[in-house]
Amino acid sequence: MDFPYLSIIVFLPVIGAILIALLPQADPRRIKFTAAFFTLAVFALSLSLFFMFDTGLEGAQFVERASWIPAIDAQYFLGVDGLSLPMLVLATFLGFIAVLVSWKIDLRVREYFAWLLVLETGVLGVFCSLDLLLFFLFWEVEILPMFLLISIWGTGRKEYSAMKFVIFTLAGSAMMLAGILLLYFHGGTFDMMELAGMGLEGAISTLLATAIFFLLFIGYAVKLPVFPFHTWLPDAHTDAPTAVSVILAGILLKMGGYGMIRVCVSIFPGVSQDYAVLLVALALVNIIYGAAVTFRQRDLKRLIAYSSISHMGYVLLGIFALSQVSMTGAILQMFSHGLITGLLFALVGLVYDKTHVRDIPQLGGLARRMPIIAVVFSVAGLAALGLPGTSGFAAEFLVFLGSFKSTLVDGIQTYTILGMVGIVLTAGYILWLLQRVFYGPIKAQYDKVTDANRLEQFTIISMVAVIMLIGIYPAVLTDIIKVGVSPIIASLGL
Amino acid sequence: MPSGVPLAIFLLPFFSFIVISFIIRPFLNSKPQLSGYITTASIGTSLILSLWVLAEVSSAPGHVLSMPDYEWLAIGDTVIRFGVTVDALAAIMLIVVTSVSLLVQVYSQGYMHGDPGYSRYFAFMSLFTAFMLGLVLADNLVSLYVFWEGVGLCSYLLIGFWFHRPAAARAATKAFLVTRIGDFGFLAAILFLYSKTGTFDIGELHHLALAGAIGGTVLTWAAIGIFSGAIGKSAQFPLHTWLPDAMEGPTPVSALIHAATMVAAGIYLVARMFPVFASSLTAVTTVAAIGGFTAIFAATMALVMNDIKRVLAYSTISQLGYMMLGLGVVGIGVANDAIPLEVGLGLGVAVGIFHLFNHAFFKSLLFLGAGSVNHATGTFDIREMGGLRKVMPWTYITFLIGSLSIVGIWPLAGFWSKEGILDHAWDHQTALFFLAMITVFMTAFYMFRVVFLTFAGEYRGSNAGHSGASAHAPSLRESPLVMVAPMGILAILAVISGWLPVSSFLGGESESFFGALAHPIAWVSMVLAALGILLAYALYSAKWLSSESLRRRFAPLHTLFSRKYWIDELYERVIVVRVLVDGIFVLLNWFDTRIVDGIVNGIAGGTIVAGKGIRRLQTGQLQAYGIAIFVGVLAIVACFLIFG
Amino acid sequence: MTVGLEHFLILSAILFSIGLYGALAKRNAVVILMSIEIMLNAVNIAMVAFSRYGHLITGQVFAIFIMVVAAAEAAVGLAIIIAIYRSRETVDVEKFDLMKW
Amino acid sequence: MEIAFWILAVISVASALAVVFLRNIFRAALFLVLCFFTIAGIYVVLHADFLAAAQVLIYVGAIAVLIIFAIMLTRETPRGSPSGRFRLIAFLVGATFLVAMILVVTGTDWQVITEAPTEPTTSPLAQALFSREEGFVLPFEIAAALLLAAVIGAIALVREK
Repeated sequence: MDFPYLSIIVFLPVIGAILIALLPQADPRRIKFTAAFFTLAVFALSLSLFFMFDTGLEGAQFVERASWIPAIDAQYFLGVDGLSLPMLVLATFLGFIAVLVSWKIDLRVREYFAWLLVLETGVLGVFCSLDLLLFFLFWEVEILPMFLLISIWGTGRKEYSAMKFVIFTLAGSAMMLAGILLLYFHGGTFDMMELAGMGLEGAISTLLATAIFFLLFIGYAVKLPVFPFHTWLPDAHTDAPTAVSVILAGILLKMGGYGMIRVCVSIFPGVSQDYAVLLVALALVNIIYGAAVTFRQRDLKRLIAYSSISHMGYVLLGIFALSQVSMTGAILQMFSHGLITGLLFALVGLVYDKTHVRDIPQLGGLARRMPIIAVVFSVAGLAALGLPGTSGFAAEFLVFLGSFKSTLVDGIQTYTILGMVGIVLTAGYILWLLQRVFYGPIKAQYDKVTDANRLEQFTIISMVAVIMLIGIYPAVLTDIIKVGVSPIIASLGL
Repeated sequence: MPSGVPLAIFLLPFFSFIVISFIIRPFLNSKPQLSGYITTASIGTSLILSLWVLAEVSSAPGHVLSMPDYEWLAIGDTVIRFGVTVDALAAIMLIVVTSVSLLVQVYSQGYMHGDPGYSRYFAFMSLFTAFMLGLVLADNLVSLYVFWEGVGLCSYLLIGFWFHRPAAARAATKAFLVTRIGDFGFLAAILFLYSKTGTFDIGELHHLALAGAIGGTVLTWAAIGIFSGAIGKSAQFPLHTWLPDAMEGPTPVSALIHAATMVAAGIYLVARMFPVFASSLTAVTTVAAIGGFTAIFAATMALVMNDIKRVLAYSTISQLGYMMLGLGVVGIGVANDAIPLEVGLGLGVAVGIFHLFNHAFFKSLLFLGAGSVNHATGTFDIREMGGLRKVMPWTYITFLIGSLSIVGIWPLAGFWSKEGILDHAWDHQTALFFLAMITVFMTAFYMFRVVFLTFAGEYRGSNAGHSGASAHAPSLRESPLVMVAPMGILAILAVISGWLPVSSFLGGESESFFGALAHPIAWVSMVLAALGILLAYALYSAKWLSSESLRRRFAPLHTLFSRKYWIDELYERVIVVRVLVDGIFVLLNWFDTRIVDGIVNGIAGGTIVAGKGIRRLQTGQLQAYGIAIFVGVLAIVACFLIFG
Repeated sequence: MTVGLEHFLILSAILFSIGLYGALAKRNAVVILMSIEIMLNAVNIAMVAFSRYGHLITGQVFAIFIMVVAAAEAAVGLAIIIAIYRSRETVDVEKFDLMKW
Repeated sequence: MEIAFWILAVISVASALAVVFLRNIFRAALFLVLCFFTIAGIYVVLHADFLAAAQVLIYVGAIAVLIIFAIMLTRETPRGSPSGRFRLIAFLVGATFLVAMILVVTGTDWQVITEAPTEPTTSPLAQALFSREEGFVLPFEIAAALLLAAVIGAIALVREK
């Protein structure tokens, strides 16, 4: 590909950030419009890639390759395949949504939007990099903006939460870096595609392969997050500003799942297979334990954060069930969860914005005063509990279907059925939430609250539209995802 | 017939939903009556098309029309195709759904008149009808599951239609959750079957099941999983608790969704998958046992309820139990080889669905009657009614017809299908036959208890200002024509639907009009029914016996029934609240915050404490540092001397 | 026994150790500085001795540089001591804890 | 020559000990001067004539004077030169260090050239410092800069504010 689409997509936000930094602080409107313009442009570009993507070809497309650090053979190597393209589109879409969601920010507007755009670059870079070192670099780039965004524009114990996020992520990154270096020393390259294709497992001892696998896995597990590395998530979500919660739930978590597939499973298919039972069991813990803990949350944001943990369990299950359908489902689940939970956080932000309350027992009957928010919240909630016609169902169904049929993991059928208990639990807390917050008689103190304004309506309804689109015709995405998944499945020796 | 016709049947109500929610609600909210018209028109058209389909199917060989299908999803060798199935079963169900739905929509235009959520109501109703039709037409388990959940969603939305009432909101949540527990099994069964056979297509599954290509254990488990979905949807024991609470929704909703169609989807599902069930004796025995038990179990609770809709709700559960029993006992016959396979498959479906068909008419009639009564009195409590025969003659007559029909009096509709079920129960499962017979007596008693308390005697309602579900101030007069007319039509159907050759069309046997009277079972059941009616008359109309003293004599039993065997308490208070939410979940939450996060914070705290301790080494005394440096140097030198 | 390299080196070591003890044990900053000068001289002896017995002039060059550094150190060190003395009225190192935390 | 070495060695060690152990700080400074002198003698024994001269000039002439000035300026003489609380540890460290060094020195097989090098050393030294190829011109210049910086720094530090 001659035209450097990916470089432009990745670096356009950062250019926007620089531009915003140069704008006068006194003109927040211009800053917001600049941010919106840049994120929209990036989204449009990624969408055009989505349509130009050739679903007949396996392997990376729109590749850009240049030598970066010749001494260690590190390259500036960008490309997207069926795994990363959906994530890229999701990230650019949510990036745009995040700017819209932040329209009411009035504290240090310039810095806020600049950091938001830098964050977007970091995330996009992760999904586009095919060089491990570059991947790691982008992975780290995202941490600083997150820290600042949470600790400056957050609420509650924001410094604690921001610090917790950073320390958790860095601890994971340290493991991952060790893994990446070991890969480099034993594989001789940072090129992910080459590493995946060289059959590294056979060349090194099982113990070493296992060690590298788990070093990398823990790095991603912190991000996903996998029990017991999940406790940063509720805190970070609860205290982050709305847009950051949207990005955090919508994209950052997906980096973990993406990394697991792209690095762990691709490079170590054998180890993945050996430890699949363990990891699937961990996925079940995530699903059921996450859902169980969700029931006890009183804070709206915290509740949704815990539900994310539960939903990410499906991703883990889908990945380590190691079948094409389940892995496709896992990626679809990441996409779908990004939209659904992003939307839920945006809605919680709206509710909080209007009522200044996030404590569920204090809310009630809001549907009367904010019908649109209530309707969209219900749709998002129903999507989260996997109602057919929404992306949540398509994704969870594929995960379960693929897992059930998987032949590589012992006892996977029992595990899958246990995992399906999660859909009942999810229905429980989601409906309970809707009932407590929106239904019933309206409380007197909320008589004056207003519904979403035009911009907010546009934001949330556009997300609903995508959720429904994927739910009704998931082949839009699965046709692309399966192209990315099939080489990995092939390497599993099926 | 163009292949688009079945699709159009489904899509018309769906477009009605789209139009109402995206055009009328946002832009034409001042003219909500448009919503009612559009819904009625689209469903009316669907009914006409359904009749066309019925005509086509009846003339097609084997009563099956083949239809094209479309690929929905393909990943590797997993391909999911969506298509429609048009056979006798689907055609009958289409008629049931569209006709009852049409009548209910007409009725609703009167009942819901002036409600602020008028358009929303019709949007949901259209959506429900669309999903229900989709469910009926589905040709594979995935799309069936999709619509299955879709109707559940609409049920949730419509039960919670008056969401500002806490009871309605709670009932909606409960309905969704309880059915979802059943759906869990259903979904598991779908996946299980797929993993064993590699297909979702219902027709192929039938072939494989009948050809013995699926192992016996697999079939049993799959059938039980599917049945658990049916248990949830059709409110069979032990997942029956949601249906009585679902009466919090508007009454026409109860008539359509919670009497005629959606709750019958469970029966439809079992009928649709009948070859799978009939291949496993365990599965069909389970179906029959659950059905038979639920029939009598729900009837006992219906005996003592004072809310007219709740009586009808328990009656619905009981009748659904009958249908399950019918399917189950024929299935037992097939599985025991007492009935030849080729006969049995059609027969089972016919026995179950024929009752479903009749029940749809007379039960929705009864519900509409209850709604009409409520429209006038503003209450559902039969203790506050009475004497309405005089003010609401049409309601009275239609309600009476419905009651006689459900009780199973010759030659009304209920008689024909109930006789079929009882006959086969007698043939294949005698124990369940006796349960069913007792249920006949109970049914007669509780239905006529309602009839006498509501329509006979004197009006007992005291407060005319009691605000009810209807937006109108209650005033004792007959309901408007728009409500009475659908009831009239349904009353006619409740008489004649049993005479239609539905059973033989589905592959079952049919009886001649008078030939049925030759069966002793028919006479026994009618005598039992008459005794039930007589007892109700004696207690509530003629007052020969005091219902009060009867209740006192059977006080423990009465309490047991009226408290619904404490099953709600068991589920909600004990299992959900005590054991889960306030039990295990608290424990896990504690574990999460104290142990998991505690370890994290403990490590952080430990680092801080260690830092504070180690900080003391930094005395700021130069010489101490100097000593440390040289001790280090010495250590290095020592290392060299020893190892180097 | 003829005097050889070892003798000079041991002398150097003895002087160095004495200086070390002084630098670590004394409380008067000026005395510490004096001890450090002793240590530097001890090192110089070793340097020159190596130069003598290795016939390498570089040792002496190093010694010169050490002297330069010693001179600079003495100048700055004493200046610091005087500056501290001005502000704190003492040159007792045990009372200096500016480097604490 | 050997006699000279022994005498000088004994005196230098003794005077160094005096520097460290005398309580009178002024006397200690004077013993330091003596120590510097004897070390200059050691240099002579080692055939390093230029360094011997430089030692006398720099240490005895400059540094010793600086130190005495510092003693007078700080007016700490009455309190003497007490030992600190680390003296025991310092003694142990010093002694161990000495033992270690002696072990190293005696344990090493030194490749020595016994015959005396040529004197005077001034010219070879100058060549080593300034020769074009292997000289120390740059370090020399840096040393000059260092001295300048030290002087300026010292002035800046002690200047009355």
